[in-house]
Amino acid sequence: MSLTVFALTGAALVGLGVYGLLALPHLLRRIMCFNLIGSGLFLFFGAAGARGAAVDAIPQALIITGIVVALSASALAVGLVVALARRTGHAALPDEDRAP
Amino acid sequence: MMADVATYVLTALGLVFFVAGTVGLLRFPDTFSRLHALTKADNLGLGFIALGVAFQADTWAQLAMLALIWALALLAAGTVAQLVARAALAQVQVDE
Amino acid sequence: MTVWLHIVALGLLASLGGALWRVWRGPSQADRMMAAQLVGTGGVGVLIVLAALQDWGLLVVALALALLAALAAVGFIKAQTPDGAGDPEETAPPSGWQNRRATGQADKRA
Amino acid sequence: MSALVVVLTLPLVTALTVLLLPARARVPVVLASSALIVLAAGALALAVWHGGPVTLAVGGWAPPLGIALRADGLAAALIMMSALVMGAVALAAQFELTPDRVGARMGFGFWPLMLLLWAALNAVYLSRDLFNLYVGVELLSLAAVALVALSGSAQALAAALRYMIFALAGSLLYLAGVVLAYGAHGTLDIGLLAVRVPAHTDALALGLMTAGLLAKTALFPFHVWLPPAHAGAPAPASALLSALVPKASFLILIRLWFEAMPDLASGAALLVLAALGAIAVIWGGVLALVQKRLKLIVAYSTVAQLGYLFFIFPLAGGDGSAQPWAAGAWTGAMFQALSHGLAKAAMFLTAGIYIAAIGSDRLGDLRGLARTLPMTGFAFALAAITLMGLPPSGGFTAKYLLMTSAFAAGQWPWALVLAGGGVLAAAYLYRPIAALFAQRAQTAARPIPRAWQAVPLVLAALSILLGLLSAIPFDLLQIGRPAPAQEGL
Amino acid sequence: MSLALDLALCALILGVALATVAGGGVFRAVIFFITYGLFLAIGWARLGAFDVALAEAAIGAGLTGVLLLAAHARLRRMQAGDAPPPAGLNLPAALAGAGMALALGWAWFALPVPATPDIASALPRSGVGNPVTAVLLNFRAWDTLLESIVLLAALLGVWILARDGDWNAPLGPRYHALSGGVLVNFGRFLPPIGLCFGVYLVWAGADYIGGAFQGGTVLAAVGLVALMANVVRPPRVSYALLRAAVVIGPAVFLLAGLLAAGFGAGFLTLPPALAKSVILVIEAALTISIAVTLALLVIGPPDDAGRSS
Repeated sequence: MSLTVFALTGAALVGLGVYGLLALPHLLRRIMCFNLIGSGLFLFFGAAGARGAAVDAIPQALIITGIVVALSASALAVGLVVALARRTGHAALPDEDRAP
Repeated sequence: MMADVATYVLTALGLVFFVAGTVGLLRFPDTFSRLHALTKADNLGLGFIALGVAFQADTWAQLAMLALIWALALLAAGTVAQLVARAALAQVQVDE
Repeated sequence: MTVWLHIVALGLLASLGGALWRVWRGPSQADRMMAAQLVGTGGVGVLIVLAALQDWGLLVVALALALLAALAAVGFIKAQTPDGAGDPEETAPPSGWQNRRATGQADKRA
Repeated sequence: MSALVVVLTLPLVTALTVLLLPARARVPVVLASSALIVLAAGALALAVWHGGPVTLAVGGWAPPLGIALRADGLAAALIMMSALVMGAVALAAQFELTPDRVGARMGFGFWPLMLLLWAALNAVYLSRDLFNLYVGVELLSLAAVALVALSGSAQALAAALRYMIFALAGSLLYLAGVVLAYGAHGTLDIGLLAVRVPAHTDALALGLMTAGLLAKTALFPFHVWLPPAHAGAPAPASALLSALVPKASFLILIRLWFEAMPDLASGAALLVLAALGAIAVIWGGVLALVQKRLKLIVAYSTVAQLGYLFFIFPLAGGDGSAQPWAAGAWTGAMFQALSHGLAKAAMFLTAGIYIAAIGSDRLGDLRGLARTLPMTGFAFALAAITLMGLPPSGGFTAKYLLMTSAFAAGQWPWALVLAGGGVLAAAYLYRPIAALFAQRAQTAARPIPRAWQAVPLVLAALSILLGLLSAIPFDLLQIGRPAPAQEGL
Repeated sequence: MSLALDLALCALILGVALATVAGGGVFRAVIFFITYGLFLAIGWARLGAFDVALAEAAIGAGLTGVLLLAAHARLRRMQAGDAPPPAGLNLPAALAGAGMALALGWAWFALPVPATPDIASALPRSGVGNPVTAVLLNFRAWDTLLESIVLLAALLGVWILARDGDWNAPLGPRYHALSGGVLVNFGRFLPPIGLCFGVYLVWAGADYIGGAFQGGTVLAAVGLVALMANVVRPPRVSYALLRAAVVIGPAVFLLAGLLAAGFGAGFLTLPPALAKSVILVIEAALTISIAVTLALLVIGPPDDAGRSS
C-alpha cells in the first residue's frame, strides 16, 4: 500500500513538472521542473523496485546514477542561463522561434 | 523499561519545542523575533529528540553519531542565525 | 515504542508543514530561508526517529542532511550580500572589493 | 585488446590526456589518436566482416545483471563513418580553432568536448542496455550543448539553451520508458527484451522512449531547436552536431523498434513516423530555400535529410514475411545516414573555410569565391551531389534503395516525397553553388592553407565513393541485421 | 500507522512541489525546491533505499539548492531574477501534465512483477557487501564510468561559458569575507568534520551505507563552505593540480578496466580475489574527482567581478 502511495506521488510529481516545464517562462523554474520530473520518475522506479520479495538493488544504483546525471545537466543549464542573462538581461528564451 | 520512559518523555519534549518553534515562526510579528524563536526552539527540539532516541541506541557508535548530529546542527544554526540576522539588517528586502 | 515513534515522526512532519507556511508567506527572503532552515532541522529530527524505527544506518543520512543544510544556508547568506560573494559582517564592502587583487582584509590574510 | 574496447575507450583516454597536456601538445595528440581510432574502427569492421557481430559483456557480467555491448555491421559502419568525420574535423579544427584565432578559451574547450562527444557516440552505437544508452545519450547531449555554446555570443547561448531544453525533455521521456521497461520485465537488455513476456505497459514504454528520441533526433515538429544550434556553433562543431549527433538517437530508435519490441509495431504508428519524416523533408527543404546564410541553409537541409531516415519504418517490411524490398529500405536508410554524415560534415567545414576567408557566410558575400578557393568550391559541389541524391553518390544509392522499396511495397507516396525532396535539395543547394561559381569575386579573401581546403574535399569525395563502392558497405550493413528488418515490422 | 506516516510525507512532498511550480516568485520557488529535496530524502529512507536517501539529501537538497540560490542571486543583480508570472492556468500544459501523470498512474497498476536479476548469488564474487555498491562499481561499472565522464563534460561545459577576458581568472566569483568573522570561523571549523565524514562514507560504502558519490558530495559541500568563507581560494582553469584532480577518478577507473582487458580478463572485469581492493582504489580516486568537480560546478566559470555589471 505504501509503495502505491509513493508510486502515485512520483507520477503526480512528473505531471507537475511537465506542467511547469511547458507553462513557466523563467528558465530557473524550468530547471527546477526538470528536476521534479526526474525525481518523480525515480520515486516511481524505486517503488517499482521494492515490490518483489527482496528489494532490488539495481533500481537504487540506477537512481543514484540518474541523480548525479541530473545534477550535471542542471549545473550546465544554470550556467547557460546565467551566461545568457549576462548578455541579454533576460532569463527567459525569446518567444518567437528563430525559424521564419 | 526506564530507557523507554526516558525516550517517551524526551521525544515528547522535543516535539513540543519543535511545535513551539513553528508557532513562533507563524505568530511573531517581525523577522528578528521570528529568528530568535526559531533558533532556540529547533535546536532544543532536535537536542531532546536526539537524546530521547539515544536511549534506544545499541552501540556507542550510534550515540556518538547522535551527539555529532546535534553538535553540527547547533553550530550551523548558530552561525547561520547570526549571519542571516546581519544580512536581514543590512537590507530588509521584500522580494516579490 | 514503535507506535510512539511513528507519532513523534508524524508530529514533526505536521510541525514542518506549519513552517512551510512561513516559507510561502515570507515576506522577506530571510524569513523564507530561516523557515527552510527549521524544516531542515526538523527533517534531521525525523530521520533520527526513523533511524530508531527502521535502521540505525539512517543516522548517516541525518548527518549528511545537517551538513548540507548548513551549506544551503551559507549559500543563501552569500547571495544576500551586494555582490553575491561577500559576508554580511562586512557592513560596507571593503574598499576596492570589486578588484580581486585589491586590499580586502581577507585577501591580506591569505 | 579487442578493437571494440579500443574504439570504446580511446576517445575517453585521449580526452583525459588532453586535459592534462600543455596547449602545444594538444593537437598532435588528438590527431595521432584520431588516426589510431580510425584504424581501430577499420579493424572492428574487419572483425565484424569476417566473424560476424562482436559482443562483449562488460565486466564479465552477462545481462540482465551486467551491460552487454555488441558491434553488428550497422554499428561498425557508423563507428567507421564517425571516425572519418571526427578525424577530418580535427584536421580542420587545428587550422580554424587555434588559440591565436579564437582565443585561449575556445582553443582549449573544443578539443576535450569533441573527444567526449566521440566517446559518447561510440558508447551509444555499441550499447545494448537501455539505461546505459540513457547515460551515453546524456553525455552526448551535454557535450553537444557545450559545443553549441562555445562561441559565447548571445545567439549561440540562446540556441544552446533551447537545444538543452529539448534534449533534457527528450532524455526524461526516454527515461520514463526505460523505467517502465525495467519495472515490467526486470531487464534493460535489448536482446532479453526481445524475448520478454509481453506486458500491457510495453506500448506506453515504447511510445515514451520514441517520443523522447524523436525530440533528440529533431524530427518534425521537434526540429525548431536544430537550425539555430547547428548554425550558431563554430563550423567544426556544427559539422559534428549535424553529421553525427542525430544519428545516435536514430540508432536507438532502430534498436527499439526492430530489435527490442518489434512485436509492438502497428501500421498506424509506422505511418505516423514516416509521415513526420515526409513533412520534415518538405518543410526543411522549403525553409532551407529561403535562408540567406550558408550555415543556415546547410542546417535546415539537415532537418530535411533526417526526415528520409524515417521512411525505414513502413518500408522495411510489409504485411508478409521475407519481402524482397525489406533489404532495400533498411539498407537504404542506413546508406542515407552514412552518406549524409560525410557530406554534411564536408559542407559545414567548407562553410568554416569561407567564414575564415571572408568573415561571413551570407550568400551575397560568397559570390565568386570558387575562383579564389577552387578546392573548397569543388568540395561543396561534390557534397551537394550527395545531398541531392544524384548518381553516383552514396546519397543516390540511399534514395534509389528507398524508392525501389517504396514502389515494390506499393507505397508510392514515399517515392513522391523522395523525388520532391531531391528537387527541393537541388533548388536550395543551387543558390549557394550559383553564388560560389559566379563570374566575378565579390570580396577579397584571406589565404587559406591548402591542407585545410583538402579536408572537406576528402570527406565529400568519400560520400561519392560510398556510392561508387556501395557493395562493401552494403554487405557490411547486412551483418547481424535483426530479423524484423528482413521480414518487416 | 506506518501508512499514515507515508501519506503525510507524500502529501508534504506534493505540496512543496506544487508550491515550487505554482508559487509566484523565483526565490520562493528555489526555497521550496530545497525543502522538496529534503522531504524526498526522507521518502527514500521510508522506501528502504538508504543509499538513495543519502544521495538525495546531499545532492538534491544540498548542492542543487546552493546552485540555484547562487544563480538566482546573480540573475537578480542583472535584473533577470524574475519573470512576470504567467496569468492563469495554461490549459495545454495542464493537459499534458495530467496526461503524463495519469499514464504513469495507470502503468503502476498494470505493471507485472517480474523476476529481477539475481544479485544475491553474484554478490560474493563482487568484492563488496553492499549490493548497491556492487552494482555501481562492478556489475554495471560501465554506467558509473560514463557517469563520471558526464560530470566532467558538464564541468567543461560550464567552464567554456566564461567570458574570454575572464578565462585566466580564478574560477567562480571573487568570494570575500570578514577576517576573523563568524563565516570564516565556520569555514575553518566545518571542513575537518566534513572530511572525516566524507572519507567514512566512501570507506563504509563498500559494505554498508555510502559510496564514492555520496562521500564526494559531502566533501564538495564542505569544500564549498570553505571556498565561500574565503578560507580556500579557487584555482585557475590552467592549474595543473586542478586538472589532475578532475581527471584522476575517471582515469584510474579506465586504467583498471583496460588493465583487466590487457591481462585477458575482459574490459572492466575485476577478478574476485582482487575486486575489493581494486574497487576501493577506484572509489578513492573517484571521490577526489567527484568532490572537486561538484564544487567547481556549483561555483561556476571564472568570473572577474571587477568587470561584471
